Parts: sequence; structure tokens; C-alpha cells
Amino acid sequence: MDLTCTPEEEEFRARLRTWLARELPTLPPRPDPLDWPARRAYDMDWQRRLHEAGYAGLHWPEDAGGQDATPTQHLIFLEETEAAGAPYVGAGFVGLLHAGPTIAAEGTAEQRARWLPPILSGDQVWCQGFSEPDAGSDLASLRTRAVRDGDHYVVTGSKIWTSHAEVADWCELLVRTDPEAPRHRGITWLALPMDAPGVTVRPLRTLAGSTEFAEVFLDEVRVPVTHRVGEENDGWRVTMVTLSFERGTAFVGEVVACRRTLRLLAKRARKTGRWDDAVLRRRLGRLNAEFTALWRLIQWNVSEAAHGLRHGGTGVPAEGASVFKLRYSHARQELYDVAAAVLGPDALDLTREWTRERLSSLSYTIAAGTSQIQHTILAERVLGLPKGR
Amino acid sequence: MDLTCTPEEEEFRARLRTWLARELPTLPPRPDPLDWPARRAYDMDWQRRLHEAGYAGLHWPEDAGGQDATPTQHLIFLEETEAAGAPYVGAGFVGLLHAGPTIAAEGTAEQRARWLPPILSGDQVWCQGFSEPDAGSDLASLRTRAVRDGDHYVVTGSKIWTSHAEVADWCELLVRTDPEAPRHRGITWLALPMDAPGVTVRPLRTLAGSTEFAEVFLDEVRVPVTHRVGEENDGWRVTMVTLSFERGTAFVGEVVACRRTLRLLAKRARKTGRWDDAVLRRRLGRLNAEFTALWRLIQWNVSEAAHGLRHGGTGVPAEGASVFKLRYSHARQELYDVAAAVLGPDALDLTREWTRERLSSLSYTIAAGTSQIQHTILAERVLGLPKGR
Amino acid sequence: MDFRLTDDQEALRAGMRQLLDRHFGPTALRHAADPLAHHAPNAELTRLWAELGAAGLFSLRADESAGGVGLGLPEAVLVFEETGRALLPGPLVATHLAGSWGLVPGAAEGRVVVTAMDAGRPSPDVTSPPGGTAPDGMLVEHLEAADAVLVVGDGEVRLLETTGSDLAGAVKDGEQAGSPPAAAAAPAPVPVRSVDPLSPLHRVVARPASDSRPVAGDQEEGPGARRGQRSGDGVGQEPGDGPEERLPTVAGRGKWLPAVDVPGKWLPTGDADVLRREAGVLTAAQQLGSARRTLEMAVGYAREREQFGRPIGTFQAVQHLCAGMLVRAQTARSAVYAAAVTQESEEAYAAKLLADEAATSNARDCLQVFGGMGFTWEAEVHLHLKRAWLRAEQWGTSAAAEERLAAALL
Amino acid sequence: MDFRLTDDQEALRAGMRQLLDRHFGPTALRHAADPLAHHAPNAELTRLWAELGAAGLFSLRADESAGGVGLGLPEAVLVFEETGRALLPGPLVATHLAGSWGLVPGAAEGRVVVTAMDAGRPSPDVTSPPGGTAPDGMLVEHLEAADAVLVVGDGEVRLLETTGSDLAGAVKDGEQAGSPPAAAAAPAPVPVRSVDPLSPLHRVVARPASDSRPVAGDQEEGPGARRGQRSGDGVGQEPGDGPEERLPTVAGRGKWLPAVDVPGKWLPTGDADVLRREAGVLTAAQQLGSARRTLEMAVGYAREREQFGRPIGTFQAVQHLCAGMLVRAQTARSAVYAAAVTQESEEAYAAKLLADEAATSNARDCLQVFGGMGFTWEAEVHLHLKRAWLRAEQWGTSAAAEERLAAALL
Repeated sequence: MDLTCTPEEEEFRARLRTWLARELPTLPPRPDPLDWPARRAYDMDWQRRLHEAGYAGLHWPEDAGGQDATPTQHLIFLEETEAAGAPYVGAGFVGLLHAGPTIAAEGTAEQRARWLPPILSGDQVWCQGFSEPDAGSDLASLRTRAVRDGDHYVVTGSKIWTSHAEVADWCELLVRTDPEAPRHRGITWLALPMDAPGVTVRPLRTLAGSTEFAEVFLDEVRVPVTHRVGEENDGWRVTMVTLSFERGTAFVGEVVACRRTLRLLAKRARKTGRWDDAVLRRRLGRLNAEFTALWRLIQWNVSEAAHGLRHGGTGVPAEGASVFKLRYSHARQELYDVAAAVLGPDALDLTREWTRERLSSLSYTIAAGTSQIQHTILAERVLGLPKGR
Repeated sequence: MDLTCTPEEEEFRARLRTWLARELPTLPPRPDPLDWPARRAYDMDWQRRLHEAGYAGLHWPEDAGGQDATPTQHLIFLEETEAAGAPYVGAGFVGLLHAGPTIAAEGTAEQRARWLPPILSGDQVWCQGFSEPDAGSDLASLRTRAVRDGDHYVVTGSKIWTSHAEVADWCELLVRTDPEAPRHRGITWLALPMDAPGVTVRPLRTLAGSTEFAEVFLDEVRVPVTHRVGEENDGWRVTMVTLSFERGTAFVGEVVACRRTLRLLAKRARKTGRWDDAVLRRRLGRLNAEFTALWRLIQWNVSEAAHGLRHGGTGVPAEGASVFKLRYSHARQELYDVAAAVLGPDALDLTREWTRERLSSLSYTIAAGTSQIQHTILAERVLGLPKGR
Repeated sequence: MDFRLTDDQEALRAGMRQLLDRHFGPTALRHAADPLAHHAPNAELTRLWAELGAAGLFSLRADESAGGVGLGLPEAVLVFEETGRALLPGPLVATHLAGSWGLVPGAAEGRVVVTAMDAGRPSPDVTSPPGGTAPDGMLVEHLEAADAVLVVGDGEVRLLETTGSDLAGAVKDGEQAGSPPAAAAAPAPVPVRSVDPLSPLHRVVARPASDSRPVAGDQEEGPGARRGQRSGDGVGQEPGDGPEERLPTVAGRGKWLPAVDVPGKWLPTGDADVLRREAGVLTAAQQLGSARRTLEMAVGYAREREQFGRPIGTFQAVQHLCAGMLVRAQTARSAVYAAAVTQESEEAYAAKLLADEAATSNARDCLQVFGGMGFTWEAEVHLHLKRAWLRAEQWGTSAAAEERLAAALL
Repeated sequence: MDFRLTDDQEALRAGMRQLLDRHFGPTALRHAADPLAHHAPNAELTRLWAELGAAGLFSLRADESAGGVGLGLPEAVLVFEETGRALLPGPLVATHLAGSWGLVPGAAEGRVVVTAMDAGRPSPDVTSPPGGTAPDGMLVEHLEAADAVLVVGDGEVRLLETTGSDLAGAVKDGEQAGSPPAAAAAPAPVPVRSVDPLSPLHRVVARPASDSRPVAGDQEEGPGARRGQRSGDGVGQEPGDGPEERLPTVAGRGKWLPAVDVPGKWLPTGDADVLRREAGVLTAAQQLGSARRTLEMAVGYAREREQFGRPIGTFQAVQHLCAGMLVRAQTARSAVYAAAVTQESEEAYAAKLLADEAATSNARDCLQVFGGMGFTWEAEVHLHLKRAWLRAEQWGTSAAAEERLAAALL
């Protein structure tokens, strides 16, 4: 039960803070959120700076060009960058957190040499083509077909919830190569160049009115077999390897930001007089407990992940991840419901950041495994209850 | 959408009020809650008075000795008796609300003549032997065996959650007569004399510390075949007939009492200063809305039941019954949680009525179909969702 | 006692549903909500209003002698439930009140569009935060399309004319706390980007508190007006509000018209409360309609959508979500219908509270059942959620209702 | 940073679990809770205390030089989690504090039983209802068995001796509002029929407010004592309390002993807050242990119990109840352990708040999973619920914690 950092970790934190203090003032102004190319440029500029300063691929293995940092260092990095108001990973997300680690773990030497350096340096952007309209929670039921034709796969189908598709160079794509095999056994992982003929990107408007996601339509797109990572029909396992890279750090920045929002809410309520509403005030107090505990839960998960990695395991156990996701999703939605109570009728004003966050928070109990599925995971895999029928 | 009473109904109400005003002051003092024989005597005295005044078996058919009152009259009766603080049906419950109506509907002329009059007059008390330790929510899995031996059934097994078993004359008993048949098809309904050799009653202590329920152990008890109501192996249907007698009035008295408790809570909170706690105060306000709506829901269900009965149907539809039960169970538990908040540390004092009610309210989401089962009923039978596996 | 709907009531409801299917069915809804469709919402509203007027929506409760339909609040509630179900846009409640009470000529026929402002304060014994008003000003729906604004205050009802008036010119967001606008140049209403794409909003910007007192004197007052009282128990008193202390009041350059000057029925003091209560019950009816619609949508989707090789409606987790939605809707129904029948204040608060909760929670649960598909703009469900949020702020918030219902227990 | 338990900590916890299995296993629990068993709870507590003392439960954090174990609050939290899991009865927290802080001779060894009263008031800026005290008086657990009462007030800690003292004679319920007891005959503590059969309670009856002021002057005061202040921000100020206005204060005929007179460590002003915070964290640890135990019980039952031809744990409704219990328990765990490590006030409030909620809600959900069987006295689950209710009232209620945590945001 040690929550103190080692001298090395403290030094890492101090060095990072110094660097952030020097670097952040030199950043260009934030781009218009609707201008995707400008956003890509901004995010990649930041990634280039991280790369030059030695912070790129912090959690990647050294032989893939990363820093092989411990989960604790990664936690510190995310905590400090968020606290300092540094840019978010943005367009670099899929490359740095999903596709990159997958290629690092499962790719050939040639594939690693080709794809990893531009991710780290901020030269290439990846997006993700996993979900499909009919394969949401049940990802393994995906139907996008890839048919072998000589040294190419011919891919036809559609993907949904792809962010940064408009500006991505590559897409990590899951396709079905064997329709006869059991669901998980006929899936293959491909790197799709987004400029290939037959790729159409259509922006997808969410309920928040924004278009940060897109649908990607694939019409007989030819992908060279050399773009396949892992064996044919082994894509499910390959993808799971990526997911197991999660070290409990996925929501560090968000929780830091939520705690900041919570303080702002209290101050705003005090200013408008709504602080005198004890019901509202006590909801704020309860959220303070909630996010305090969630922060500690992150530290617990990171500790578990670090221990696991030291002993040859991978990432954070299912228990910690699902417990955190369930509790955090709910807390985040409650946070923005409380924000609406603080705003009163002004919560109906869509130009308010808290109102927009309230809308986007609605996806938290759905995306990346619904709350219902998380409960089932905990019940069956962690608590060992008999499998439901 | 008519909530007014007819002149006849208003007259019924006025007559009842007059009678209650005259009768209630002449009642003997309430007995010690632990003295079962005294409680039986008190409850039966009240039943005798009702009988003499023409209020016994209000909702029973006339040819069974009842008054054939409309569901609305029954609602008025229950509302007025509760409002006046009259005794509850008590030891008469099973006879008047379950066993009696079953016998009235399914019994032979001889059986009706034998068992119905003493129920109405308050001379005989019935208890219920349905539940078993291993057959809770899944009542149809009951295992108490009855083997035919000449003109008797020989019954062996045990029953649980039997109230008034210590002082009952008869027990309406469900037994398994055909262990080979499908679960619902091998059950038979018997009237068991509680003084038969082989019947042992053991008080069951609930978590509230009280012993209002008992376990009934049956060791080769001989029950004459003439005590069977309905055909052999047809007991499930016979029992369901009883249940369908529910006309939406089952909780009238309780909801009237809850609304009174709510006002008392508000007054107590005002007196102790806890009223200044806005969180508590607004919970009380919300409960006011809740019980107002529940009262209207009862009126809706009673209206539906009355309509159904006028058109040859039976009782209140599943939708209304399950919606009411789910919402009421939750509201009642919340009521006594709020009562605990009003009491503060004094809620730890078991001599407080509200504390005891808080404990007993815990059974509401379990007894007579758990909340989980009610949700499934609504989903599958009312909303028509496909059956779960 | 027969709480069920009469055959006439059933027929009225069915007729309204058919009418709305015709005039504002799923296609029209999708078109109205399409952010890329360049349509003219005000013109569309005017057309819709004429159709609704012809169908009697606004004259439903006016006397037959006055050209109305002569029905009661229970019938109005059934009709408004259908409007909530269809997500029909526009200031329906305000125009209905104006038409049925004969407050604004042409309202009953749908020739004019009337919106409203709830400018009343909770009673002084309610110590909770103000219900329905923010220190920053009040939000009014469909102001641009409206010909008149019904201002329901404390014990008085006033009418603000907008036709051809000064209210048209909008200024930029008036929230510059440091520089309160001078009384001489009180800002006109400010358009707000509404969370509900079908309900345009304007903020009626507040005057500085120092500027508020003259309102009571320098305006023509109807009998029983108690505007001066506002400064005694209003928002301005909230501690911590120091330099920004402002009173919500209509600050447009339009003139205040006391109701007595308006042709039609004059509303004496007590009737403002009646109007506000009716508005609350009708809004609750719309919430109820929405709650029942999202239940229908969730059930329909759960039956069709397959995941893991079976309809998601076979999973208890989904089944029980849907069952919970049903319980909320039917409980709210019993409260809303009862409030319409009894017209009692306590019942009306219960109805609004439970219907608000049913509409918002059912929309959220529906979204959960729809999963990712519900998160797209194309799915109707988010429109229900947003409208439910909007209505929850109108004609009495949950907080205010809970306080009133608590006070009623003493 | 490694938040996980060290091997030593794991061993300590396992050792404690074994010890408790031996000295207070399921059979002992059932016996202690049996309303028909004629046992001598005080004698049993004395025996248990000696065993726990020998195992170091009460001296865990005392310096090794003082005969203690020399461990820290994290270790104490692990051990107390086990006591909560086992439903171990007795004023464990109070005796542990007395023993580890060296406040009462013999406490560390388990030779004396020390109970406690939380006589502190929420800070003046907290406007919520009083946390932990009722107008009718304070409830003290195991007073009869106790040799001393630790009174944790505002900035001071006092000790009330009970051995052979006047506290022994109990009078009947002192709640005759009309006749406040005269100061000369202040009533002795009144036994209360406790909802938790394993935690006997006494109400320390309040003095009339008019009688309270002299307390500050006519008693020997320790340094830093601020008792007089109580009448300034105490319960007596609550409006509507009119004729019954009373201050909670120890009104037994036992004499007040300022801590300075007691052998052992003297507690300066600031330490009362430390003591209260530690008591809160240790109580939260017990709640956590209970929450994890009821989770275990629910899972075990759901695996075994069959209904409709299959284990009830195959139903999603039951599965998700259990998963929710796990989420609550693990979230509370992270808060409780962090509070033990950081010893910060805000973390301590969060820990108590979340652990109270986990213990009470998990016990209720466990009961739901058990169905009718859980409703019997024989099922252990109700004992967890009742104890959780009791602990939720001790050392800071949820309401008080929420207010503190809200204030900390500003």
C-alpha cells in the first residue's frame, strides 16, 4: 500500500513539468474543431514535439522505438500533461494506442520498420475499422468480407464509429476471411491504406450534432497480402493482444479533467447562488468522493498492471478494468447531469461546453462494451457465476 | 376518466363511516402482538362484527354468502376502514382472500356449505401451505408429496412462510400427487385440518426478530380425499383461479397507511429540525408524488378490474398488478429509509415502529414474486419481448 | 368511478394520432431535425399551426359558443400526450391556453402563434432554489415565430406583443457581467443555440436589480398585480450573487400589455395559478407521450436487433430495462390523468414530477437499448431526450415540485 | 508507487482471518445472535477482548517501546476489515484507539473495554443537519460492558470512567418531553433495544438546554477545551425544536475526567480531529469487510440455489446484482486504503461515505439474492445490514461527509 513515487519517478515528473512549462507556450492556437486537416496538423505537431523530447511511445517497448516506461511513469505522464493543459493525443490515438502496439507485438520486422517510426514521429495517422452497424457489442459477428485474389485481399463491407477517417493514412481493419469458421476463427487483421481505390468515408453525425466519427465504405478494395499482420484467420487473437496492452492508464487524463470540472462546477454554483441548494451541493460532495475513489482505483489498477508486467503478465486484469469502467461511466454521466443542475435552464444552451459534454457522456455506458456486458463479464469471469443462457 | 363515486357508492361509504364510528369505540384493547391466541380472538371478534353488520365477504359472490360488491365498493371499504383505524383482516386473511374464494369457485356444494360460513362468521381460521424452502419464486417446483391410500392422501413434506399456523383450524395445502407429470400438472389442492396427527408447527423467526410466520412439517399426515378441492393434479389451475380474484384492491389499506405515515414523518421532521435538511425534505416531497400516483394506480387497476368483471373477465390484468407491485415495493422501502433519516440515530432503536416497519419492508421486493420476476413478467407477457433463455 | 378512458376519449386520442401521423409523421420529424436541410422553420410552424387550429387543438377547451370544442382538461391531456409522442414542435401549450381561455384573438384558430414565459416565483415558504428561472434570464421557446408572449407572473397574466415590434432585433449574448446594460438600452432577447434542434430558444436577458423596481410602477398594472413583491423573495436575494444581482424580467423594448387590455377573457389574480397549473399538466402530458413512445421504440428495437445470435430482447438486462420503462410510464400516466381530472395543485405537481422523470429516464434507457445506433443523429431517440430536458425546465422543475409536495404534507 | 498489499500485509490479514475464524466463527456468531440462547454477553466480550488484546488488535499501532506492535493505519485497516467481515461485536474502534494512542491503561492488552462517544459538531460552515447526533441524545454502543468512555469532542478528548461508577444504574426511557429532568437528577444512560442484536446501545440522554451552559464552567476542563462553544453551533439552535430544545451532553452522574488526568498520552486540541478521522477510517474498513462478505455470500448462494431448474446465478438479473456489489466493494476499497495511506481528511470522508454505501447496499442486494431465505433470522445477511446501518451513524454520517466533500471543492 505505497502511494509514494520513487525518486526516479519524481525526477521523471519534474523533468516533464519543466519541459511542459517551456513547450506549451510555444504551441500554435488550437484549431477549429470542425477543421479536420487543421486538427491533424495540430495533433501531429504535438506528437513531433513529444518525439523530439523523448516522450513518444512512452509505453511502447524499446525495440519498437518506445521508451519502455513503467505503467507508473505512464500514469505520471498522463496526469501531468492533462494537469498542464497539454494537447490530447487526438489524431495519434489509434496509431499510438492500438495499431502501433499490435504491429509491435505481432508484425514482421519489415512491417515494424515500415509502420512504427512514422507513428512515433507524428508523420502518419491511423484510424480503426473494427465496428460495423450490425456488429456492435458483438464485435466478433463482423461481416466485412476479404477474399484472397493472388497476392491481394479484395475487401467489401462497411465500418462505423471510425474517428479521424477523413485524415488518416492507414486503417487497422478487421475482416472476415473464412465465413465458414466459428465466429472468432475467421477474422484477419489488415493495414488498409486510406487512399486505396474503393474506400469512401462518410461523416457520421452523432446525437451531439458533431461529426467526429465516420462510416467507412469498402467496395472491392485491394489490400496487398503483405499488409496482413499475423496469420490469416488469426486476427481476433492479434487484436486481443493489443487490448491487453491496457495498463489501467486509459482514463487518467479524463479523470484529472473531471476533477477539475467538479471544482469549476462548485465555484460556478457558489457564484450563481445555486450552492445554497443542499441537494445540488451534496451531489457535488458525493461526486468528489466518487472521483477521489476513481483516481485511487486507477492507481490500484496501474499497480496491478505493473506487477503483472514485472512477472511476465500483460496489462490490467479484467476485474479492475470492468470495475473502473462501470463506475467511471456512471460517475461521468452524473457529473454532467449535476453540471446541468448547476446551469439550470442554461443547460439547454448548446454552446455551453458542459451541455455538449453531457451529450457526449451518454456514450460512456455504451461504447467499448456496454455496462450490461461489463456486468456480465464481472459476474461470469471474475465472480465465477455460472454462464447465463 | 371518472374519479367520482356514484350516489350508491357514496351512500355505501356514508353508511360504513357511521357504522365504524359507532363500532370502533366498543372494540376491546389490542392484544399483545406475541400472544397468538389473543390475536386470533381479537381478529375473529372483528370479523364477527363485520358479519353481523353485513360487511363480511364483501367481494365474495352472493351464492357463497358474500355481498358481491363491486371492486369500487371494496376499494371504499378498505379505504374507510384503514382511515378510521379499524382492525386489519389479520387472522382472517387466508380464509377471506385465498382459501374461501377458491372453495367458492371450485368446491363442491358440500365443501362450500362446510367451509365457507365459518370463514365469514369468524369461527374458523385458515392458513396457507404453498411455499417450501426449496420452492420459493419457483412455486411450481414444490415437493411435498401426497400419496393416495384408499380414501385418504398421506402427506409428507414441509411448508414455510405460513402465518397464523399456530392458531389456524385449516390449511389450504398444495401437494404433489404426480411426481412424473410436468411441474404444473402434478399438483393437488387439499384442505388440511391443522389438528391432524403428524402436523408440527414451528415458529419461524424473521430478520425483524418476530415470529409471524411458521414452518409446518407434515409427517405422513392423513387427509381424506373429500378434502380435495378440484380434481387430482389440477391444483395449479385451482390456485390460479384464487389469485385471479385480485381486483387491484390488495394494497388499498397499506397505501392509505403509508400516506398517513408520510404526513407523520413530515411533522416529526419539522419538530426535530430535520425538516431544514433540504435533501430529506425533498425526498419526502418525492414520496408524496409517489404515493399520490400509487393511489391513482390503484384506482386505475380497480377500474380495469371492474370493467373486466362486467364483461366476464376475472380481476386485474397482469400489467397493472406487476406495475403496481414493483413501484409500491420500492416506494415502501424508500418510505422507511426516509423514516430512518428522519429518526437519525434513533432509527437504531428497535422499539420504534418505523424501525420495525423498515425491517419488514425489506420483504416487499421478495415476497409474492420478486422484483426480478415481476420485471420478467412485464417484459415477456406485457411488452411481448422474446422469452429469455 | 371508472378511471379508464371513455370511448369518446379513445376516439379523440386515435384521431389526434392519425392527424399527427399525417401532418408530422416520422419523415416530417426527420426533415425538421435535419441540420443540413435548409428549411424555413417559422413558415413551417405557421402552416402546422393552421392545421392544428383547424383540428381544434387550440380551441379544444373553449366554449362551443365561442367557437371552441367545449372539452375538458382530461381530453386536452390525451391530445397533448399525442403531441409529445410525435415530438410535435412549437409552443403548443401556450397557444392552447391562449386559445382555450380566449386570451389572444386568432390563437384558437391557429392564426397566431403564442409562446409563454413562466415569470412566477415559488411561494415564499419554499426555501429551495428558484424553479424555472436562472439568474441569467429566462429562456423562451419559439419567440421568433411567435406573435405574442403570454407572461404568467405572480397572480397576473400579461401579454407581450411581438408582431412587427422591437423584439425582432436580436443582440449578441448579453452575459457581459462587468457591464450591465443601461436601462435605456435594455437588450432585446438573445437567440440561444438550443439543445433541442426543434425548439429554438431565446434568452430574455435580465435587467440589473437596481433597474427592476421601477417595473412595478412605470408600467400599467392589472388588478392584483404583485410584481413589487418579487424583489422580496426573488433570485436577487440569493447570497453570493453580489455584483451580478439581477432580476428576471422581460427586458425587450416591446411594451407590457396587462391582460385586461387584451380582447377576450380577463384573468383575475387567482387565475395565473390556474394557468400555470394547466400548463404544467399539459406539459406533463407531453412528457408522458414521449415516455411511452421511447418505450415502444426500445421494445421494437429489442425485438429486432440481434447480437450474439439472438434478439437482444431475450437478455434479462434488456428485458428489465424495458420493464422499468413501462413502470415509469404507467405510474406517470396515473398521476397525469388524475391531475387532469381533479385539477388539484398537489396532483399537478406530482404529475409534472413523475412525467419529467419518466420522459428523461425512459429516453436515456431507450438510448441504452439502442446502443451505438441510438447515438447517431438519425435515431429519433435523442430528440426525445432533448425535448424531455427542455420540458423539465418548463412550468415547474422537479426541485420546485418536490418542495411544494413536501410543504403539502405539513 | 505500488498500491497493492505487501506480502507482510497479506500475511497480517490472513492471520487475522484465521484468528477470527477460531474465536468468532460462524457458530459463535450464530450463538451470539440467537435471541433464545441465554448467554452473558458482557462476560463473553471480556473473554473475547483478552484474546483480541493478546493478538495485538488494540496495540497494533502503539510503539513497540510501549509494548505495541508498531504498525500503521494501513495495517489497522486490513485488520479491521476482517473484523467487519466476521461481524465481530464490541467497541473495537474505541478500544483500539485507546490502546494504540495509550489513552487508557489496559486497553492495549484488552484488559479493559473502552467505548466512545462522538461528541463533536460539524464545522460551523456546514449548514446541514447534525451528523451523528440526534436531538434526543447520543447512542453509545456496549456501554454496560465498557470500563471507560472516550468522549471525542471539539478539539478535546475526555474520558468518562464507568467502572463501579454511577453509570451502572439505568433508568427508563427519558423521553418525557414535558418534564425535563432537573439538573440535580440528570438521568443515567438509558438502554435502547438495538436494531443490531450484537451491539447493545444506550442513549446518553440530553440535558435541557437551560441546563447546559454550566457544563463549561462547573467541570474541570482540559487545555484547549471549547465546550462552551457547543451551545453556539449545536443542536439546540435548530429551529422548530422549541420546547424540547436540548443539548447532547453526557449527563450521567459519572464525573468528567479531562484527558490530561489520565495516565498515558495527553491529547492536545488538534488531536481530537485526528482521532475522529482515524475512527472514521477504521469504521469504513469494517464496512468494507462487511460489503465484501455479503458479496461472497450472494455469489455463493447464487451458485448453489436452483430455481426454474437452474442455478439462479445463471440469470442476468442476479448476475448483474452481484456484479454491482463487486463494483461497490472495490470502489470503496480503493477509497478506504487510500485514506489509510494518506491520512488526509478529504480522503477519509470519501472512504466513510463510499464504505457506508457499499456495506448497506451490498447487504440489501445480498438479501435480494437470498430471497425468502435471507429474510429468516438464521441467515447471517440481516446481521450485516443492521451492523452497517449502525456504523453508518457512527463517526460521520453520509450527509456530513457529503457536505465536507462539497466544501472542499471550493
